[in-house]
Formats: sequence, structure tokens, C-alpha cells
Amino acid sequence: MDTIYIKKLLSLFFFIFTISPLLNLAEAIDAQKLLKEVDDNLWSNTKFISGRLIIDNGRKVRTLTQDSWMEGVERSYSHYKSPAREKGTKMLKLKGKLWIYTPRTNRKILIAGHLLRQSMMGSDLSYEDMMEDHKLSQSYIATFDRIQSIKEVKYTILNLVARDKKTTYQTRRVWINPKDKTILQEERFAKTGKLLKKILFKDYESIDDRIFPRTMIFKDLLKKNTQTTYKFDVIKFDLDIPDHYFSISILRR
Amino acid sequence: MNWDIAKKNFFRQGLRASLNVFVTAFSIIALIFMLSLLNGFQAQATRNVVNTDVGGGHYIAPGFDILSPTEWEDHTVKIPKSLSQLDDKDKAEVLVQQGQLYPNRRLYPVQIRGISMNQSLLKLPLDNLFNFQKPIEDLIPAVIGAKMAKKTHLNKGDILTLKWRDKSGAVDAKDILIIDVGDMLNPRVDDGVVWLRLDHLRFLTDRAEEVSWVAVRNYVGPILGFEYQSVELLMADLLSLWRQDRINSKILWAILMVLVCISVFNTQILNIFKRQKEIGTLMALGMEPKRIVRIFTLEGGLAAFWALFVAILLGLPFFIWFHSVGFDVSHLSESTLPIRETIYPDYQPLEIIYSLVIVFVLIVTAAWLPVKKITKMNPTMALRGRAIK
Amino acid sequence: MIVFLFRGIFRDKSRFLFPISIVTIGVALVVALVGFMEGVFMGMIDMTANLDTGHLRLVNKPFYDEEHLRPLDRSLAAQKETLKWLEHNTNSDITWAPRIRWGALLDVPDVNGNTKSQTPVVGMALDFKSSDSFEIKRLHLVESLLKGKLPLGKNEMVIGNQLAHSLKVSLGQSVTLLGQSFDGGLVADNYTIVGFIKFGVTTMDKKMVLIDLIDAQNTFYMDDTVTDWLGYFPSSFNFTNYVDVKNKINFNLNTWIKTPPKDWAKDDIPITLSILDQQNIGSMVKTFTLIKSFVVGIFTFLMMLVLWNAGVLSGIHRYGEMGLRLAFGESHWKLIFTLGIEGLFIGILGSIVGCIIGGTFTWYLQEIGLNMGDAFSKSGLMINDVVRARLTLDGFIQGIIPGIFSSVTGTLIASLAIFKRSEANLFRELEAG
Amino acid sequence: MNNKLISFHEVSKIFKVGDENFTALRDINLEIKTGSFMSFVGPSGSGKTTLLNLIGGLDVPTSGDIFFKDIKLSSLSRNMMAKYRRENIGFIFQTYNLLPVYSVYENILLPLLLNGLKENTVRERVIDIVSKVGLLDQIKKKPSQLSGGQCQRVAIARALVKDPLLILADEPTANLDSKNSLQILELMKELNQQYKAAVVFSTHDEKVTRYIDREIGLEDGKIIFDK
Repeated sequence: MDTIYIKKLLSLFFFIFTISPLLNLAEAIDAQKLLKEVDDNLWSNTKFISGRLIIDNGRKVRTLTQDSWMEGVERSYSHYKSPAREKGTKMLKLKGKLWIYTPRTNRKILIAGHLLRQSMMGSDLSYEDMMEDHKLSQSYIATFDRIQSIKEVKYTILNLVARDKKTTYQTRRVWINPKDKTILQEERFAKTGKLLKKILFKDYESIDDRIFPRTMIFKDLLKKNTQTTYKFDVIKFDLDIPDHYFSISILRR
Repeated sequence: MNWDIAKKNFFRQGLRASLNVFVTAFSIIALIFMLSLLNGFQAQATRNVVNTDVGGGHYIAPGFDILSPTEWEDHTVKIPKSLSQLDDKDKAEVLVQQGQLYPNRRLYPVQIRGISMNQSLLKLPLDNLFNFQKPIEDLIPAVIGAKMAKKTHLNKGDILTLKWRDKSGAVDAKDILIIDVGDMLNPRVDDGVVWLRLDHLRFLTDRAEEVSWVAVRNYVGPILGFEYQSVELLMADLLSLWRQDRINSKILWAILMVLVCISVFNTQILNIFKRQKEIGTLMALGMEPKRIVRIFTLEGGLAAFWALFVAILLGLPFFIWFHSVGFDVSHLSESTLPIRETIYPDYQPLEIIYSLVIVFVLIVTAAWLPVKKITKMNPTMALRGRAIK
Repeated sequence: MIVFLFRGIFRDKSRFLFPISIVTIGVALVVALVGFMEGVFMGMIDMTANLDTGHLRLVNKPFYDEEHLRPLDRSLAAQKETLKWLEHNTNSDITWAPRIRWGALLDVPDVNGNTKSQTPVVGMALDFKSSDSFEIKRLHLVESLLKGKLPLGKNEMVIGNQLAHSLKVSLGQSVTLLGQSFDGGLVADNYTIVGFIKFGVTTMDKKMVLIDLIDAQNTFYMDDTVTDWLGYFPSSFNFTNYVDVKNKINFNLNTWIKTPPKDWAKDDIPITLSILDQQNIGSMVKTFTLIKSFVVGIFTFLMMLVLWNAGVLSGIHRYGEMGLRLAFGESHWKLIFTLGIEGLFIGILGSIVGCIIGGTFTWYLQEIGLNMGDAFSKSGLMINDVVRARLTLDGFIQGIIPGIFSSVTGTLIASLAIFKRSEANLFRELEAG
Repeated sequence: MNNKLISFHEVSKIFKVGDENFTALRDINLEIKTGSFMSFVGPSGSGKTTLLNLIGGLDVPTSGDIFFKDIKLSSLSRNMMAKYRRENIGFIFQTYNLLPVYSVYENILLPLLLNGLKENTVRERVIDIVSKVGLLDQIKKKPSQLSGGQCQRVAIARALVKDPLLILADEPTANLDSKNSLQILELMKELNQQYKAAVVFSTHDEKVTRYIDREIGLEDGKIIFDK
């Protein structure tokens, strides 16, 4: 154990003395600004997505289709269309609260407390992950880590540290293409630094002057052989969403 | 006078008398043995639960329910001064949190239980945890029970991921090192429990000075902001199981006593049959029938007395020997009962005395019942050996 | 000659009634004792079996491996086909009961339909409604019902009494179960609480919910799918045979797996477990067997002493007859032989009567039970105050063998005394009457 | 044909009573002929019963020899001795010693069964002897339903039924009143002549002497007269 410690120390010295010129370069990149630009690219006032959630639990693959309407960061409403069992299930997020409605029970149930940590519909996402309603640039302080070339693209890697202690993932790391302000991948860490989840953004397309991914792949790294793919088939930005979509009264048959 | 005659008669019976004495003596030994073993078993199991978990009761954070894992995080409290100032031998601070263990990268929900390392109230195999000096930046030292280890296929030295939430709700996870697999004796603190140092758990969850409960040696009066749960309440299930066992043992006891009484009863019947001439003679000599009954009953009593003596003579060394070696139930140690490898009988003097008194009374009654008909005997018939057919 | 002797035995109260009553009582006591011990122990085994493990349990291996998570997605499909297979490939005296063990969140709404309280529960789904279902009786549910009724209609549930208390629900309350379906999807379904059950074990009283199997299959989208098949033997079937039956079924399963039902997932492997493999029952059985043989051993020993005693006494009682027969020129060996036959006869007869008496007592304890607790506490499923016994062949054997053995040895030991005495002495005692 | 049935040569019998030796019989020489009807008389403890036990093969002498015809009894094994008794000796007791659980018929049947005979082959024989002792109408009764005299008749029949060469009767009339005693003695005498079985009994009853062929007086283990 001690040797590991010494090695670590040594590598730290090595790092400081040899790479310090690079550090200066890094300072030049405004990490926070870059993150803001990414957020601006991804977020819009309102958004509609018709998509598929492909859940692979290692044994079986399941596909859910849903329509989602989002307004800002605080309000969103999804309506599941298939499979038959989930059809008509509605989820409404309002100011940090999540309700779920199922036609079968004809009830709206508040997903709160520990239920939030449960896997959402068997996926690698928890309801909490779903609830994530902040812009990264608002919730995290970004610092530049390094630059990495992947397939001839130089990605800027940013380390994000949460501003608020209550943020689920206290640290994240994002791979950003500074040119088009897109994210290649994101890693979510436990407070003490253990890598927990990995999200891949794929199939970027230009939609309404934004570069938007059509596919997101979530992986829970603590589990074996599971992943959830979110495919966006229809994406619309800045559309008018009727107000009642974001009211509790929508949660009925 | 009665005594003398009874004594002489008793010794004259020879084989028959000694048989009876032995049957009774063995029954007494078996009886005491059975009761003491049960006592020992229960006392030990109770002690194990007390030693590993219950202590002398818990001061528990209000609303905390060990059966509701999802609410553990919501029911922790800062330890009040009145409890924290107790001596380390009189209290054990415990913090319980929900966690997810990933043995073999499969989810296993666990209870993370942190316990203060300085406490000496509860006896747990956590010495290695206490002695672990390295900082926890790399690995968190943890101890699990043998039952848990078996279930999760984990061994000493294994490293795996544990996930939890801190006080603010942030996800946290780190690799833990199983520094020891201990025999917890009590499935309640073994099955699905990962033991950490309290200081580690408090640090990891950002819950300085917080506890879920404090196990205490003695009740120290009501404490504001805490609920006191007594030993009886904490062990209700086990205690009701014990009660059931006691009832069952009483039935065994009764069956055994019936056997002893039958033996004495029959001996007495044949005794009288064989000795009717003697009874007739005693009557002819002018002895009142009641007195003869007394003599014969006394003889039965003597048998009980001798049985007692033999039981002590044979039983005492056996009990002492057994108490030293115990009853090996090592194959039970991983079962659902909180019991150690070896059960030592627990001899309760008062209980033994009670039992012996009952045995004595029963035997004398069994000796008296058949002889009471002597009073109705016709002396002349008795003399000719024709009084009883 | 022997017929002649038996004629005498029957007529002589002291020759017949006395030793026979001793053997009878002894055998009856042992039968009752063994029955009682078996009852207490098998009661424990059965309660575990009834509730949780079955005597045998057919379960999908992937499910069993992650049982603590109650992964419904790893349950075993093709319920009907499985039942058919089980009926054809396992002993006909095993009753198979399909079950679903599930876990979910129980959500209690307020009057407006908003969530009032929520708690995770563990549940078991069993066949409440089929007319040929034995489950209600098996789990003593009628007796354990504190309040309300058992599920009869669609989506009705009974819950542990402490759970009811902590959720502050009343009978007739509609609640929602939230969980994960067979295919990992979201499950939400409404149930009506129709009864409160006292299980007698805190964990279950606080967390247990029972629903009907069909309802569960509906709720969790588990059409034709269950998590467990619990196999039950008739109570006369001894647990020592479980392993053999289990192995046989597993052997048969190997062939079945080669041509699996089409609904099975590729890694579905049903395995059979006996109760001895679960919940550490196996090690408890070992201990019990040890304790039982210990107690029965002590008991048999004591009984033999008593019977020997009785043999000696009745031998003494019969010195006259022995003397006479010797005087008439019967040889010692023949005398002892006939005595032995008599002992055997008495042993057998006493054993029969003893078995009847002990058996009746045991049967009574088995069927009706002996309530040792206070009358107010209702008997629970698991630990209850009713002492029960178990009538087993084993118990009879363990009673009969020492009964006959000690009767014969008792007589023989007693006759040794005759053997040692000279004819003249016997004769004299004969004269003395 | 040699009519010597039993002969004693210098027979002594010593019992150990506590630490002391008690000489029950001292240097007895005696012969008993077939078909004789004789008695030993003498006070209690004179050795009558011991003498009968020795004749009956129930006991062995301390010294001296006893012969049955030409067979030396003391050299027989226990089993041979039993066989000797079974085939040759019939016993009659002072207290009858009938087995209370058996009927008159069964009590008389017992010795035949002991000799290995089947009940159905000897039924006639038993009934015959019952009628000879005059108890045919009591044949199904149990001993407890009979008078003392009747019991002793059963005992006689039981002794006679196997046709023994010798009947030993230890004080057969001691428990009977004089009328019954006489009847019993007459019966025994009658049967003695009919069956040619020697009858030897012990008595201290003066009435007996009238019927007997030979009377041997005993005192302190010695023969004091033989007439």
C-alpha cells in the first residue's frame, strides 16, 4: 500500500515539473465559458422530443416510445406510447417534483424520496437522473483538465465540481468539442471520485441552428452488461406548448 | 420407629429398590440436564444478541426503524451530551445507513453499520477494523459476517465497490476492502450488514457526531429527542420463541415424570403384593393400618431420597464435565439462531431445587397412592397372602 | 403348549395386564414423545416450507442467484407447461404450488388521490381463489386473519397487522403498488386492502403483503409466469427423503432443459432445491436429529429400566408357577424360552395398544393442538402458542422397537433370577405362596 | 422284574444357613418299591420335605447317592433331571398349587403338554381321570371356585394324569379337615392300586397311618423307624 502512495506522490511531482507549461495553456481556456456555450447549444426555452428508450438489462432489450415536452429546466411532461403496458403512462416534472400517472391505477403518484433513486422503468437511469433539471454551467464549476484527440478531433476535457452539496453527482467530467459546442461523452463520479456512470452522445445533427445529438447512451458502470439508449426521432425547439401540459390536471386518462 | 422400619424394609428390597432408585436418579439427571441445556442455549443466544446488538437497550433516533431501510438516512440525530459523556464501556454509538454493494458487479442492497471503535459494550469481531491505521483515501476497511460472506461469495482480502449517499444526498461510492470475515453469532448483524468504523462512516456520509441509535448498558432515564427501546422490545421475537421452547420442554418434562411415577407406582404395588403377609403380621401385632401406610410411603420417599443421592453422585461429575466441554453445535453457527459453536448448560440452582421438589412430591405421591389401600386390608387374609389378588 | 400358556396369560391380570400396561404406557409415551418432538420440529420446518421454501422448490437459477433483489425479470415462464411437466415427472404425492415473490412500494393515497404515505413491502402471491388451492389452509390464513377477510375479488390484498398500523390504513382502503414488471418496466396497480394478518414475526407483520397469484401476474405482467414452484409432501413424508426426490427431479430437469418451452429466456435454468438447502434448515435438521436421538435415547433407556423392573417384579410374582413347572419337569431353557415368547407377545401387544394410545394422543395434538398460550392471542403463522405433534411412522418404530425389546429383555433378565435359583428353592417359595 | 424304584445310599444333605451348616438329612439308606404306598412322618424340620425333594430330583444330596432304578440321579444333568421329573414323578402339594387362571381341566392338562403331547390326543385321558377323582361336573371351574378337598383332588389327578411311576405328596392333607383328609387318602390309595404308581407322602397326621403300607419315621434328619 505504501508503495502505491509513493508512486502517486512521485507521479504528482513528475506531473507538476514536466507538464506545467501545458497548465499555462489550460488557463487560457475559459472552462466555465465553454460549458455555458454547450448548455446554450443544448438547452432551449421549449423543446419537444419524440423518442425511443431502448433498455438493455443484460438479458433482454426493451423499447419504450415516448413524447416529451420540456419548458426551461423546471417543467417537463412525458407521455409514453408503447409498449402496450406502458401506454398512457405520464410523467410530469414541476419544480423539483415528479409525478407519475398510470392509466391502470388512474392515480398520480408523487415520486419522492427514495423512490427517486429507483431505476426509471428498468433503465440505467434513475428517476433522479431524469429529474436532472439544471444546466451544467449553473450547477457546476468547470475547470480545464486537458485536451485529448479522438478521431482527429481535439476534445477539451473539463472537470466539473458541483456548487451545491446536494447535487447528486458531485463531480463530472465532460469531453467537449469546442468547435461545435457539442459533448462527446460525460462521466459522472461519486463524491469521493469513483466513476459511476458514463453517457455517450452520438449522431449529432444540425437542427434549427443547433447541433443536437440524436442518441444518448447511458451506462451504469457498477453493473454488468447493462445500458440504456435514448434515441430522439423527432426534435423540435422553441415550440408553443399548451400550459395545461405542465399542470397536474394533465395526469388523468 | 416408622423411620427405622421403613429404612430396614427399603434396604431389604435389594435389586428392586436399586432399580427404582436408578430409574429415578437417571430421570432427575436427564431432567436437570435438559433444563440446563435449554437454559444454556437460550441464555447464550440471548447473550449473543445482547452482546452483538442490543446491549442493555437502545436510545434510538425517533422514527428509526431497522426494517425500513429507505428511511434510515432520514432518522439520524447528533448524539446528545448526556449519552456521549457515558463511558465507552457503557455505550456504543451506532450509525446505520443504506448502501449498495456490488459483489461481482451485481447489486446487493446492504446495511452499512458504523460502530464506535472504542466501545466495549458490544462484543464484535471488529479488532482488525479497530487496528486498521491507513487513511481511507484508497480503500475503506470493512468487516462482514460469515453468513454474509457465504451468501455473496466474498472472502477476506476482497475489494469491491460500495455505494451510498451522503447527508446531502450526493451519490458516493468507493472500493471497500474486506479486512475480515467475522463470526457475528447473530444473524441480525450478519446477514446483509457491512461493518465500518463509525468515524469512517460519519466522515463518508458527512454525518459528524450523528447516530442512529446508542446502545447502552443501563437505562439512564428519558433523553430528549430519543426513544428508549428496552431489551424486551428489541428481542420480542426471540423471547417469544424462548417462551415456546419452555412450553415444549415442560411437556418433555411431564412425559419423563410420568415414566418415573409409573415406575415407582408399579414397584409399590408389587411391593405390597409381595409383602402382604408382612403387612398382615404388622396388623396382627397391633399396628394401625395408617401407620403401615406411612411406613410404606416413607419407603417410597426413601427411594426418592436415594435417587436424589445417586443423581448427585452420578450427575454432579457429569454436569461438571459437560459444563467444561459443552455441546458442540458448530454446524448451527451459521443458522438463523444467534448461537455460538458450543452450548454450555446453564445450571439454575433455584430451578433445579424447584424441579427436585416437584419430583420428590410426585414420587412420594406415586408411592402413597398404591399403599393407601392397605387400610382396607383384612388382616387374616393378608396373613394368608390372599388379601390382594 | 404355547397356546396353552397364552390362554393363561390372558386370564391372569398380573401376568397380562401389568406388564402389558407398562409396555403400553412406555410405547405410548415414546410415540407421543417422538410425535411431539417431530411435531415441534416439523412444525418449524413446515412453517418455513409453507411460507417460504416449500419442501421442495423449483426456481429459476438466475432468480435464485439474485433472490435478495426479487428480480421478477428472472422468473420462470411457461407456468402451465411447467405444471404439466411437474405432474408427469415428479412423485405424484407432491403438491406443487405456484408462487410469486415480489417486492414493491406500497403507496397510500389521501382523499384527493395524492400520495399520503409510501413504504417498501415484500410480498408473496399465492393462489387464493382456485377451488382446489390448498394455500389458504397451508398458511393457516383463516386463523391468522385478525380483521377483515381474505382476497376474493380482483386485486385484493391482506397485509401484516403492524404494516397496517404504521400505514394507518383501514379495511377497504385502496392502495397502489409500484414496482418493476417482469420485463423491467414500471408497474403500478391498485389494490384494496381487505384484511390484516398476524404472522407472529415482527419482520413479516411489519412488511408482508399477500395477494392472489392471478392478480400478481396481471399487475407485474407475468402472464403464465411465476417465480417459484413450491412442492409439498404429505406430512407423513419424512424430510430425510427430500434430498433423493430433489436429485431425481434435478436429473429429470436436465433432460427437459434440452427442449425448453419457447417462452424461456436463453439462460433460464430451473433448479430444484429442498428445504434443507435453504434458510439453513439443513444444519438445523442435523442438530434436531442429534437432540432427538439424545432425548429418545435417554427415554428408551429409562423405559427399559422400568420394564426390566416390571419384568423382575412379575417374575417374582410368578415364582410359584415357575417352581411348579420346574417340578413337573420342564427344563430351564424351555421355561426361559416360553417366558421370552411371552415377553415378545406382551411386547407386541403392549406396543400395539401403546401405539394406539400414543398415536391417538399424537393425532389429537396434530389435528387439534394443545393451546398453551393465553386464549386472547390468536395463533400466528410462524410462532404460535399451540403445541402440535406429528404422527410419523418413525415415531411408531421408535416406540415399538424399544417396547418389544425391553419387554423381552426385561422378562429374560428377570428369568435369569429363576435360572440361578435351584428348583428346591423355587419350590419352597412356591409353597410359601 | 426288579421292583426297586428308588434307593438311597448313605445320603446326607447339608444346608447353609447364614454361617452355620444345618444338616437336614444324615446318612440315609432307603429303598422304595414300585407301587408302594408309604409315608414319612415326623415333626417339622425332621427332614421330610428335603427327602421328598431329593427323591423328586428337585435337589441333589451333599453326599451319598440316589438311584432311580439303576440310574444315579446325582450324575444327571439339570436337563436330564427335568426329564426324569417330567416322565416319572408326580407332585402333590399341601397348598395344592393349582394355577388359578386355569380350569380344572387345564390344570390337569398342563403336565401332559409339558411332556410334549398335543391337547386333542389326550383330552379323553384328562376327562377320564377327572371322572376318576369325581370332579366331572366341576371340570370347567377355576380352582378358586372349588373347596379345599376338591382342589386336592385336582392336584392328585394332575399328578396321576401322566401315569408316573412315583407320586410325591408333601403333607397333602395338612390343609384339609379330617373328613376331607380321609376322602383324599382313600382316593389316593384307590388310585395307587389302580395305576400302580408308588405314592410317597410326608405327614405328621396320625390318621394317615391307617391307610399306608409302610411308615418311616424321621427325626433330626435320621430315620428313627421304618414299619
